Amino acid sequence: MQVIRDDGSLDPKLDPGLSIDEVVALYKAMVRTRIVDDRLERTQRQGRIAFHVGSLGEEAAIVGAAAALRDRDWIVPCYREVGALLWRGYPLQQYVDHMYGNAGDPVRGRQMPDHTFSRAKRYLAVSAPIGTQIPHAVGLAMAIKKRELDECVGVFFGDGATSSNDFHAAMNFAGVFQPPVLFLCRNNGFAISLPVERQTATRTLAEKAAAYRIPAARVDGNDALAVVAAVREGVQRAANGGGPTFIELLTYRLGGHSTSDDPTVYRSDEEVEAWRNNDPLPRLRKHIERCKVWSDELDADWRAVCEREVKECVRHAEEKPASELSAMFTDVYAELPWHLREQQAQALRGPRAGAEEGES
Amino acid sequence: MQVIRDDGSLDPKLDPGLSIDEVVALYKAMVRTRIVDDRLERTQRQGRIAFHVGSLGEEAAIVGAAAALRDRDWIVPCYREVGALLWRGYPLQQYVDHMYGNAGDPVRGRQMPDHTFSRAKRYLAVSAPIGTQIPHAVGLAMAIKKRELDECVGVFFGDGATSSNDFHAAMNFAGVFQPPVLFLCRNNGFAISLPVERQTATRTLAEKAAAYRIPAARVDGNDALAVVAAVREGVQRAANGGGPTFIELLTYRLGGHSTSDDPTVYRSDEEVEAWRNNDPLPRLRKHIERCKVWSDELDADWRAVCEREVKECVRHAEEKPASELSAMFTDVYAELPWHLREQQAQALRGPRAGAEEGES
Amino acid sequence: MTEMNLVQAIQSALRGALREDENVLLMGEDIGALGGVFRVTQGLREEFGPDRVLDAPLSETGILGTAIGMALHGLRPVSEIQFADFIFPGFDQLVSEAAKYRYRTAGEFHVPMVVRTPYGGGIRGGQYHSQSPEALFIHTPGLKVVCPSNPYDAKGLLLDAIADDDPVLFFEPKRVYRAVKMEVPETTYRVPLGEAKVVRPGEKITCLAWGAMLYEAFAAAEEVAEQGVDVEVIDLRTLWPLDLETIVSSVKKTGRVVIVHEAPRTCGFGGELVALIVEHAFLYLEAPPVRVTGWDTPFPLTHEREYLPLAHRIVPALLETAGY
Amino acid sequence: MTEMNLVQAIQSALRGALREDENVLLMGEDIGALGGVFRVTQGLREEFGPDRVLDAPLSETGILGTAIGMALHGLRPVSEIQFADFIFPGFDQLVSEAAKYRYRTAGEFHVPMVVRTPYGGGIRGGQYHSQSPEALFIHTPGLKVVCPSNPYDAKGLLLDAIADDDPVLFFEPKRVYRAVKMEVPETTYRVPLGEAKVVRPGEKITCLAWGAMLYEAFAAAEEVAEQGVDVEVIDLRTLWPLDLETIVSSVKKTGRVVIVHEAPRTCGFGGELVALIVEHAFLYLEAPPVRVTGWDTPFPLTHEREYLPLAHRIVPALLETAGY
Ligand SMILES: Cc1ncc(C[n+]2csc(CCOP(=O)(O)OP(=O)(O)O)c2C)c(N)n1
Ligand SMILES: Cc1ncc(C[n+]2csc(CCOP(=O)(O)OP(=O)(O)O)c2C)c(N)n1
Ligand SMILES: [Mg+2]
Ligand SMILES: [Mg+2]
Repeated sequence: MQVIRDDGSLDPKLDPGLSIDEVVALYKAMVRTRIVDDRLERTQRQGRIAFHVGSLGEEAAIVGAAAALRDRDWIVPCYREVGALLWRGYPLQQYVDHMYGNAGDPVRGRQMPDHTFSRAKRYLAVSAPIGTQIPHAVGLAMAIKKRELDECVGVFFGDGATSSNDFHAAMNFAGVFQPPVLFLCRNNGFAISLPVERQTATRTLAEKAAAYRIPAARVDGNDALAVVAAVREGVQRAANGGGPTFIELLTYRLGGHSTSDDPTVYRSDEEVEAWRNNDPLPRLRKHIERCKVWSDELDADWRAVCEREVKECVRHAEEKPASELSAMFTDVYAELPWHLREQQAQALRGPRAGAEEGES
Repeated sequence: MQVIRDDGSLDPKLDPGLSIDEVVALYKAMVRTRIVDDRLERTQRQGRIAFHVGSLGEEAAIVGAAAALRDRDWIVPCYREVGALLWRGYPLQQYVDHMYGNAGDPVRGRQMPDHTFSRAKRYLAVSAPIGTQIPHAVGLAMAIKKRELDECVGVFFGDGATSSNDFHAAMNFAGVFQPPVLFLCRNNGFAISLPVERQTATRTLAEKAAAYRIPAARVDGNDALAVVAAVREGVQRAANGGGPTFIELLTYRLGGHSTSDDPTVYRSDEEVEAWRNNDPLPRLRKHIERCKVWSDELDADWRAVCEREVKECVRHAEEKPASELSAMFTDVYAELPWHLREQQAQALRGPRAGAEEGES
Repeated sequence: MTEMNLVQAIQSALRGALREDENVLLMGEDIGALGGVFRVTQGLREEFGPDRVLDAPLSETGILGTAIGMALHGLRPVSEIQFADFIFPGFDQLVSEAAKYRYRTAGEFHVPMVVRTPYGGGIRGGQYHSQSPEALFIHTPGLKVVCPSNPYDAKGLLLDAIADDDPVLFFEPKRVYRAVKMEVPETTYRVPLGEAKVVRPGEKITCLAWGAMLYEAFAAAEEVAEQGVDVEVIDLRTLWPLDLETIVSSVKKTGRVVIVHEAPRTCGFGGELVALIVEHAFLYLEAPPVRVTGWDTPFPLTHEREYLPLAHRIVPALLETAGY
Repeated sequence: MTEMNLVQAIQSALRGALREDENVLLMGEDIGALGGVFRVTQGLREEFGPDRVLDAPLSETGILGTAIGMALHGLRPVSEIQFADFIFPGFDQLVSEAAKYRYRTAGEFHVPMVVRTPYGGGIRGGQYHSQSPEALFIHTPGLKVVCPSNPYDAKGLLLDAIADDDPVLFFEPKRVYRAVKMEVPETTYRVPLGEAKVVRPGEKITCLAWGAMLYEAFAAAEEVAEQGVDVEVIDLRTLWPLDLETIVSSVKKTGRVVIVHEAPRTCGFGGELVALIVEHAFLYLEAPPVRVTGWDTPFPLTHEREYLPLAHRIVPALLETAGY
């Protein structure tokens, strides 16, 4: 499924009918996500943050899906979807603070970079184990159904995650219990180094949904408006009591798996180049330029705004002290039990407590 | 798919072409399995064995599949397939000894009844956790492929097992690595009390195979010859390097889930009655009677032979002493490590060692 | 007050919780029409409907994973795992997700769920219907682990676990399910997590046990009492977080310890208890703490009574410890 | 002899096993073209082909479950789990199947497989790239658990593990992967499982450690030596079955014990070691055995160095124990 044609015009039969302001907002959010990504990757290369896992090339799939969900809907992320969280207005400073694990980090330095969450934004917590979030999304949606609320859940995961235990369990439960959940499968071609062709024998991932009797769509995940259209249809189905929807978002991971990865070892430059020509940003830009609401100048201005913003955030983040040592012991349980109180006291009177962090 | 027609004649297009002697042998094995089952169930009701999980109504699916596999092929059982093991000539006495956990029990009283295995018969070990055997079968088949042997693997599991982690992993690996394995899914309508309609949303289980690009068949599992035909086709495919096959054997569990179960709580007598009229034994019998190689008299004789045989085995089993206490500690590892030597010694000099087993 | 066995007391707790809190919901294999393989949930589907008593497909990953999702939305799911032996396919959801959700969101999200599961030997269940995996969960920060021994405690502890805002593993001694009866109130009273109970005061040895083995410890204590050895038996009730105070003050009094559990000895909870006692009461110890446990083998069938640390194995340990 | 780091030594063991035994085969996520995320298998797919170095789909259940099947047919699969934290989705296959297959077939079938996995902290991996779950496997009868600390031992132990007829969990200290180099023979020599090694003889305290923490224990021992405290450091190497003899004879000499491990304290292997020592050398103990371990929290990120039982935390424990 594809909505934006090569010349930037839209296929009228599939056009989700966003206002042009909405489309521009979507484009701007995608650009902002890319710029934040770029900056964090450079910051990592300079050794100022430890790690980053980005969404280069997948912005349409991520921000487009977020744009199609309603504010009251829940997002259950994998780990590349901070663009969806920023779309919902999550403060960029807070995200960058998290990347630094500093005193402003909402998770108090307990997690690797890019492990975001926000109750206010109805955005569940990133978790490293692949696939585990998918049953959470189904359970969330089962709760919504039980409570008869007009909400739904969109859960992101990758092509690799379709091999997980959790994918199978979650899809099957969704088929059986029919809760309002959208399975948003970012097929970006790889699970680290494993190409999707060796991840599974099927030709598409969408066809897996039939094994659970869940309706499925396969869309051009680099076409932001196609993503919006498909996800809106899923939201509609969920809202009408039609249960789950599976959407394969066909895209490509232009960057490495994470800053720890070297993708040149397992894929060719030509392949990457071909996909670079299918970059979701220029594709959407072509459309708004054709509509005469966007221009080189506006583009440059917006990029500059985003650059400044993220640089500022990085600067602030670097000024903040590290997260507190005592925070290591809280939130294991609602209340601190005796053994953690003891251990906390022990750690705090340790010889290095309060000292600067060395390199590990 | 169905081969035996209502009048006992065969559909010539689907007939697997067994010799009439082979068909009679198949029928006799199915009857023998049923008689062994009946006897063990009664024995359990008398409190002389602790537990039994039978195959009442599923004999065609089990023995038929075993008959279609070659001697050099491996069988990976779930727990209802002792009929397949007996088909291969496993000594009935040994099975009954196992049911008693006596000194003749091949697993030395370490397992619940019906946890059989036999290296000689290329029959892997029954395990209680649902689904875990399915990846074993795929690994076994991967080893066969790597070693370029002309063997294949048939793995049994139930409808409930299709929801397991292991099913998903095993099917996906089979799709990717294309080893010679047959997935023999006994759809007997229930996972204990859960009807298959609430186990999964799909209308058939066979359609799940498409999610892994594995060819599938759905056959009347109460038609022994249909089972033979479908499994033979799968063996053929495997032997020709065509990789895995999924076969849904549509049948019905006429008895309880096990001797611990009370099926009247969750299903109607009418439903059971309807399936009783579809019993695989009379269906196959009709065919051999039509062929004039079987009669009431032959049937009664064979049943009497089987009854005598199993009674004898039970009698012998009851005469044997319990398995040895010292066997509790061996086979944890290839060799007995110091801690188990210590523990074994401790147990053996315990006050109750050697005493008669009380009721637990 | 009604006389109840363990199954009835647990059912009474579930019924009370379902009645009083719309957010409570049950899910598990065969818990609906069948009422669970041990009949703990019998009648609940009829009373509360299939939306609150859910028959789950055969997937522990699904049961536990979706329960986490429900809890994140504010429900209080109580999952049943048919046998503790079958918790392992869903292990990842418990140790990687339920246990860490609060920590990794600095308290913004939490997972108020209970996982009920019958554990232990005594019903001739062999390798896969007899195991006692509590140590694996005690080793996992973020989980609470409860194991009642009697109907009264079971009901009160289960109600407290359901009200608790953290994930709780609730191990039910299947050997005791129908073996013990006592008076249990109809009300939804609570027994707070984290409190052990001295069930038999004594001066000479402290004997720690829980669940089904509590009765064996007690029986052994009674037996050695006739030989003049006065044993204090403590029912831990909540395994983690542990009521260390009750244990340590008992050990400071007796100086001798015997610990009983069904799980294999090595790396079982008994080892941790020994270590804690040594750390907190070393100078009071007059004999080495002794463990009477399941052996380090898979759980066997025929010799189940020789595998389990029943009274006949506890008695000599008590006598030796007393005479050390 | 060549100078190798831990990654190279493990690779050398794998290469040797692949060359010498046609039945050996590797499987894991990203171990092919990428050579594994830590590059341990780099070049092996090129040398031995994709039929002997298999890139697995993203399923630990599949990786471990099919490895069991291969082993049942007589192959000797060596599986890689990308991080020990990700072993849990496949946990059931290890504890329910690999561990029990020999026992439940009275030896008719067995499962000669090795599961290699990087464990522990030190690379800023946070909650899910830092855990040390060894205790869970030590608690499971039927599994062997190995954890080398240096390149020489790693190669020899891995070769012995591959030749072993039982399933072996092989935990690789990722913190040490490139940090330590030493001379390692090119031959396929073996270091037998089940033997601990005294890496620093001493008279005053016995300090037990393994894997990455061995270096911390050693550094702490050196530091307190300057204050006249003579510590015997023992590298356990094989965690289970344990070389208890070496430990007990050391403790009988020193009377004092400090145990170091990264995993959370509660129900960690340290507790078991304390219990075993108390059981076997109670009358020799002059001070309570002390555990210096990871805290009972999920593994944190920023304060990793305060979480880990590094030398700065071991030193005071040694001094206190010496002065007890
Ligand atoms: C259970 C588990 N196994 C292995 C890993 C290591 N790992 C991290 S990301 C990844 C690949 C994920 O691929 P995919 O699902 O396609 O998501 P993508 O990174 O492409 O967005 C792997 C194998 C993990 N995090 N969890
Ligand atoms: C992992 C796991 N969960 C639960 C159980 C309990 N249990 C035993 S048999 C069974 C139903 C199996 O149904 P199915 O796969 O259809 O096989 P059938 O008994 O019908 O042949 C269940 C839930 C189990 N053995 N293993
Ligand atoms: Mg991917
Ligand atoms: Mg079934």
